[in-house]
Amino acid sequence: KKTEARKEGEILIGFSSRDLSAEYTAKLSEAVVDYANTKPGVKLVMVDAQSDVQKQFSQVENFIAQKVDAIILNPCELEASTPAVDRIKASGIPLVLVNQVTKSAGDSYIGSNDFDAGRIAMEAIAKKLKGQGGVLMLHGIMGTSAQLQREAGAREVFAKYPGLKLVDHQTASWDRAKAMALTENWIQAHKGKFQAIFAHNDEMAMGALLALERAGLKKDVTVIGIDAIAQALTAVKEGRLDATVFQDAVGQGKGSVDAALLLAKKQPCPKETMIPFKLVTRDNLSEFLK
Amino acid sequence: MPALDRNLLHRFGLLLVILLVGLALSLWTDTFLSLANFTNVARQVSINGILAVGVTFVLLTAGVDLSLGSVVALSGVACATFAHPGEYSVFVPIAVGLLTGTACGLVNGVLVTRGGVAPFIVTLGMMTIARGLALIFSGGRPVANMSNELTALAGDIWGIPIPVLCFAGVAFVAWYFLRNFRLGRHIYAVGGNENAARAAGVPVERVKLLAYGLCGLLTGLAGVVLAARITTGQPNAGQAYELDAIAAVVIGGTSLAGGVGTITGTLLGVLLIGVINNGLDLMGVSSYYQAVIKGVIIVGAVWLDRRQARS
Amino acid sequence: MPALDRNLLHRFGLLLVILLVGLALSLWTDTFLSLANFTNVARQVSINGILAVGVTFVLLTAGVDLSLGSVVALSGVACATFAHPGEYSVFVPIAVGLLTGTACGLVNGVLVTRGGVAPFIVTLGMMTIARGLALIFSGGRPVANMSNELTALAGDIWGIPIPVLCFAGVAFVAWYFLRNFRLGRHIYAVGGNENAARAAGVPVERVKLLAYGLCGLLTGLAGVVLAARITTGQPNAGQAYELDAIAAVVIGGTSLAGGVGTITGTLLGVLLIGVINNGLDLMGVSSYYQAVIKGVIIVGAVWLDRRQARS
Amino acid sequence: MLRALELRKDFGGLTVLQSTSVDFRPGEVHALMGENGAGKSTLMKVLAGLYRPDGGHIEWRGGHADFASPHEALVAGIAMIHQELMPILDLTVAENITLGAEPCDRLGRIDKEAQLHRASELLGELEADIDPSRLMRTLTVAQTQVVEIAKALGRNADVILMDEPTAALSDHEVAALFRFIARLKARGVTIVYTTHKMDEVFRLADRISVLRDGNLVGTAPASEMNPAKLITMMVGRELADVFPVRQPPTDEILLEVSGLTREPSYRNVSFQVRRGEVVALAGLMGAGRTEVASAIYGLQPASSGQIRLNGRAISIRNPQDSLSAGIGMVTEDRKGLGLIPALGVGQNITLTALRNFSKGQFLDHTAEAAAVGAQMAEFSIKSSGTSQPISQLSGGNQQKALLARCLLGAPQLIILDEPTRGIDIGAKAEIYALIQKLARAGKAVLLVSSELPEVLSLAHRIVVLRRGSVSATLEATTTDQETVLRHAMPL
Ligand SMILES: Nc1ncnc2c1ncn2[C@@H]1O[C@H](COP(=O)(O)OP(=O)(O)OP(=O)(O)O)[C@@H](O)[C@H]1O
Ligand SMILES: Nc1ncnc2c1ncn2[C@@H]1O[C@H](COP(=O)(O)OP(=O)(O)OP(=O)(O)O)[C@@H](O)[C@H]1O
Ligand SMILES: [Mg+2]
Ligand SMILES: [Mg+2]
Repeated sequence: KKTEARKEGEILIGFSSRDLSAEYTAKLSEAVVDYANTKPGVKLVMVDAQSDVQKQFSQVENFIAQKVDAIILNPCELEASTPAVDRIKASGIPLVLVNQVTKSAGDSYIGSNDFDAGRIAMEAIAKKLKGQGGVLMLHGIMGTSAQLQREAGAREVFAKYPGLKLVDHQTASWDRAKAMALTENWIQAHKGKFQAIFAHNDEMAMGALLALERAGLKKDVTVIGIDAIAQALTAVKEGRLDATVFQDAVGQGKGSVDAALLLAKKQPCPKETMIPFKLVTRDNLSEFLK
Repeated sequence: MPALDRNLLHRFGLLLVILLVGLALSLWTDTFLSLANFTNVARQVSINGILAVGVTFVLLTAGVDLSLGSVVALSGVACATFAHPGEYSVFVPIAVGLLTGTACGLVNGVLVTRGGVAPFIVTLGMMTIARGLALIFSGGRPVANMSNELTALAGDIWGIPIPVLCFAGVAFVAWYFLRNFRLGRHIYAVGGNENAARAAGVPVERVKLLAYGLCGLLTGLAGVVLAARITTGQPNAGQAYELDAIAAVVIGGTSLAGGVGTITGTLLGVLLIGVINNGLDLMGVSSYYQAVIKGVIIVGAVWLDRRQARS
Repeated sequence: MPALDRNLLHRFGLLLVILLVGLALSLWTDTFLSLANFTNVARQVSINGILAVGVTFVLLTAGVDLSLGSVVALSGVACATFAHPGEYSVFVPIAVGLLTGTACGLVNGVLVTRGGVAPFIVTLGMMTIARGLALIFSGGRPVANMSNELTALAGDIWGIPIPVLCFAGVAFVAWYFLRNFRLGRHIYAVGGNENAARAAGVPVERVKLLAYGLCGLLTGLAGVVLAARITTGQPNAGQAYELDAIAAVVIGGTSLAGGVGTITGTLLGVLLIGVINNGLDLMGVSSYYQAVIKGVIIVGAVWLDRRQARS
Repeated sequence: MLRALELRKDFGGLTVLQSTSVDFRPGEVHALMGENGAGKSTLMKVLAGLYRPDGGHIEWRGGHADFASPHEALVAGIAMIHQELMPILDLTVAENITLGAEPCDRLGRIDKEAQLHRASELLGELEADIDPSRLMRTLTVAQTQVVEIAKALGRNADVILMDEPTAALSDHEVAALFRFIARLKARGVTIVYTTHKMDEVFRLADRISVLRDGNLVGTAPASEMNPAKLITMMVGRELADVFPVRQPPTDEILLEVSGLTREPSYRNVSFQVRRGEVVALAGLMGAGRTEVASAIYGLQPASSGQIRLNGRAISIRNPQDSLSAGIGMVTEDRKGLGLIPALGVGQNITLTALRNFSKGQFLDHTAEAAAVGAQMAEFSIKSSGTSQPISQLSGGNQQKALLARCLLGAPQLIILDEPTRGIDIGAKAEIYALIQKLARAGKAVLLVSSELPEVLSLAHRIVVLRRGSVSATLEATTTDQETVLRHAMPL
């Protein structure tokens, strides 16, 4: 018996997640799956592209071969994922892009702009330092869209505040342990010359935080990350982490499933739903803790 | 030669596993058994296939190449840099990509043969060096805006994807070369017993250099094909591709100790990995479980294969 | 035994490179040459060091273990799951972490010895399986909320970081074991010539199982130490740790073909990698160039080392 | 036409060849003699381009020759049969034989017909019955050696260096090789020949050069030499009778093998060995002697049949079983089943009996060093120290080290498969004496040897195998070479 045979009238949605080992995307993907489960008559298949454009392309082709009713794509890259989007559009299957745009547009986009995230975080640092001081930046994996855009957003802020100095910047590949080691080395190299650390994600921010705390330097240094993962929120609550930037994973997840269903039923659906980033500090924390 | 023809039969266990997996997938899903999906699988395995054929040469000489993934990225970036529309003929970016790959392969080969450094270390070094160079040349940003002539390389001819044709062509030439050419047999001899080969007058150093060079050339080709497929030269592309490629080759019966292995085996290994990836996606298995199942099938397939080979 | 004692002198080229790199760093930066920074380097190399010592056993038997990174993650997750404050004594999570690692190692060992599957394939399978299990057990989320007793494992005693003490202890025991235990000698014999070892009455299968088991135990330890250090069980931790660990061992003169190598060599390899990473960070070299420079130094160090060993 | 002029070769401070000058004439068979470790193989390897000399030079066809690789030497017309067998196990016999000189078309494609034809032609000339399309892996040691010989002979070289080519061969193949050598001589080919089999030297050689400790002792026409004189030159002293006297064995049966079978190699093999007795397994190459011996030692257990030791039936699945039952063995495949190449001589010697030098798991390095020292002296093993990797020892010294390993465990039954292969005449005498000493001490020895004189003079009884079955059991004192051969020959 074909257990996978589709029941009459059931809507099948294919969802390719960029990388389930990254906490933010994992949260987003979980929201997509959970929300789809609450919808009767909907079956959602999730696959993990593990940050590999080519792998994600293959997954998209597999969805097309399955003749799914709609595809939700969380693209790996801005440029490189474009052919996958084009292939879907050529097949006529409705496409929802979530959390990352590509050169070609889908039928609907749900998300936020990584450029803004970098800008918001850096603005918060600038405000905290009153426009004066040294900053260290922890990059994600070099060349990925999120890294490039978060860096660009931050750089815009540096341009605005001549008093802010980028003391050093280096990749820690989104990884907490690597960020920790890197921060330890920076503490040796630049002790006293930096007042803030901006990490491209919360994982790395947590690593930087642990290294600073272990060296007894946290009180002198502002640390801000992006994503508002659970541990970061707790750390903000405990007053250890200064701030993080909230990206509404659940909102994006739900929005993309809704959009996919509308498109699958050939109903009108907004071209773009922007879910803005929000800075999370101790003051507005209660909004974000469930 | 019996030593080679035996191979398909020899790899009967592997073929059996592939057929079993295929059968299971045909029963479980109604999408696996279709021409469109077979084209899909073929297209999806072609890059790993080209890499696997390339690294077969190196593994046969008892070497290893860990730099495949990074060199794919570097060649892709190099190719894309010369592929902006209206600048050069389409052959220039292709040649640049192939040459970049070949150059990396030859550097590996020279360090292994002249430098006497273990292939593991040489190619691990090349892995980080090529990645760094790809980032430097591209400024860390994807190199986009590629001409349509080049991206057409990822399209179809007579309904068959060009990457698949590339893979098939590469595999056939490699098979013929290893089987019928003196240099091909010398690759086996060097891997089987380097001292014996040297004592018999085989130019061991040249043979190894050739193997690394060929591997580099095919890695460059994979880089060009990937760039065409994703329409960008992506400096962080190809992460861990070497593992999939080497896994395919070893699954196909090539010994990491050198001297034993065939292209047909490599093809079966590539196919097994491709079918598993495709099938698990089609079945909608959750990704966490996909990882576990994939690992179990690969180890199980090789175990079965070796068990029947022994009996 | 001289065969072992010779080692430090033998590895003179490597020591030279480390000293040269250290000297250059002391001149270029005013931060490298300080007790605080040495503690730093020691702390940062300790996890890779523990893994490298573990995988030395496996490499000596002519095997390989690609599952290190994933097993680190799995052991870390397992440990963190039992480390919530006030639930169990601190020994429970530690034991769970060590047992998880050991179990993975033993499964590898059994598949290699009883199953007759190539170590590369077995441990590649374990690499994806352990990663999948780590994600399944943790639901894909970091396991946080660890007790202070456990995270204190990443702290200091008498000003020395506990991970460094663990590493030093492990290295000493491993060195002593390989040198003075019958089983240690057997590991060399099995790696040197498995058939001859069997003919000489060495229980080859048991020796290999032991090597994989010990490697697993140390991988579990690394998982526990890492979890304590980053105060979470991270299912996606440890990516590619196996490459750094194996690189350190091979840089230290252990042959991937088995039978040759020492713990002192491994320590030097670990140190070289640690010093390069630390130094490039201190010098503020851009990430792109770091990759290139790191690759060049590693290949260069091994080249120098082998050159002087030959002369 | 080929001359070595004051050649010197050092290995890390150790001078192995010191200013050795020899000249080799066209069409002569020039025997190179000397004890184990005298430097014969090293001299040949320098001539064949495998080692670069550290001093002196080679003169070839009137000019200076500086071979950077064996390839260059081969092109110049110098080929070598190596003492160390170097099969490429996963290629076919034909591919091994034609390696480096494959018949090719202009594109570089191998003409496989011609390749097979060339291989069978060469094997035919050596009168060896080996299918050239078989994988090397399936060959016995003896067959492998024939292939090595064919490989070198197939190069049509003007000088062929033969380093103990007959070590693993039985009389039939040796005779075929000698006929081949005679044909080569007639064509003016120079043969440089090394062996430890005295009779061969005087059957073959035109001139003889003797090396001792890397120095040339002298060169003389074979007609002016006799065995005693040659041995004196080699060893530096006179040698008493090579074969010691046999003592009668006891009546106590130590080993009893009955109905041992493993198709297709051997079937229904039964014999007994008493304490104090030396029993030889004789037969032609491929008769199954090695396989029977391996079954008793557990390397390749038999599929049926019984092995009784001291009257008790024992089950032997692997060497651990046989070792703990008191059976030790020195295998014929020195490289594959004997040496741990990277370990030192000392560690190789103590490997089997390591338990005796440890308390629990802890090694007692002092006791181990003492035992190593004693064994190295007892077997006069020549090395630059106990930690020199055994792979760097000369072939004969490697063999002695493996004997030392086997006897260090003090086994009751000692199985020796071709124990004197590659061992010089002096050391051979020591091993013969040792075998009798073991017998006198109440141990039992099962000897497999292809050298019939050795078998006849050492063994008390001879079990002759013919195609895997026992064809006769003979009393050594009342039989002769012809009788043994008659029983060994296929009907
Ligand atoms: N690669 C090497 N490194 C160090 N020492 C070596 C090496 N090869 C040979 N030797 C040493 O050189 C000496 C001569 O060795 P060689 O093999 O030439 O002896 P041989 O006369 O052929 O002896 P045999 O009759 O035992 O074959 C030996 O003492 C040996 O230990
Ligand atoms: N590894 C092997 N694989 C396949 N066949 C083998 C193998 N080893 C031996 N044989 C075959 O088994 C038979 C017996 O070989 P064995 O080595 O016991 O002969 P032997 O009498 O000891 O002769 P010798 O040692 O002189 O070659 C031969 O026909 C041989 O071809
Ligand atoms: Mg010799
Ligand atoms: Mg034999």
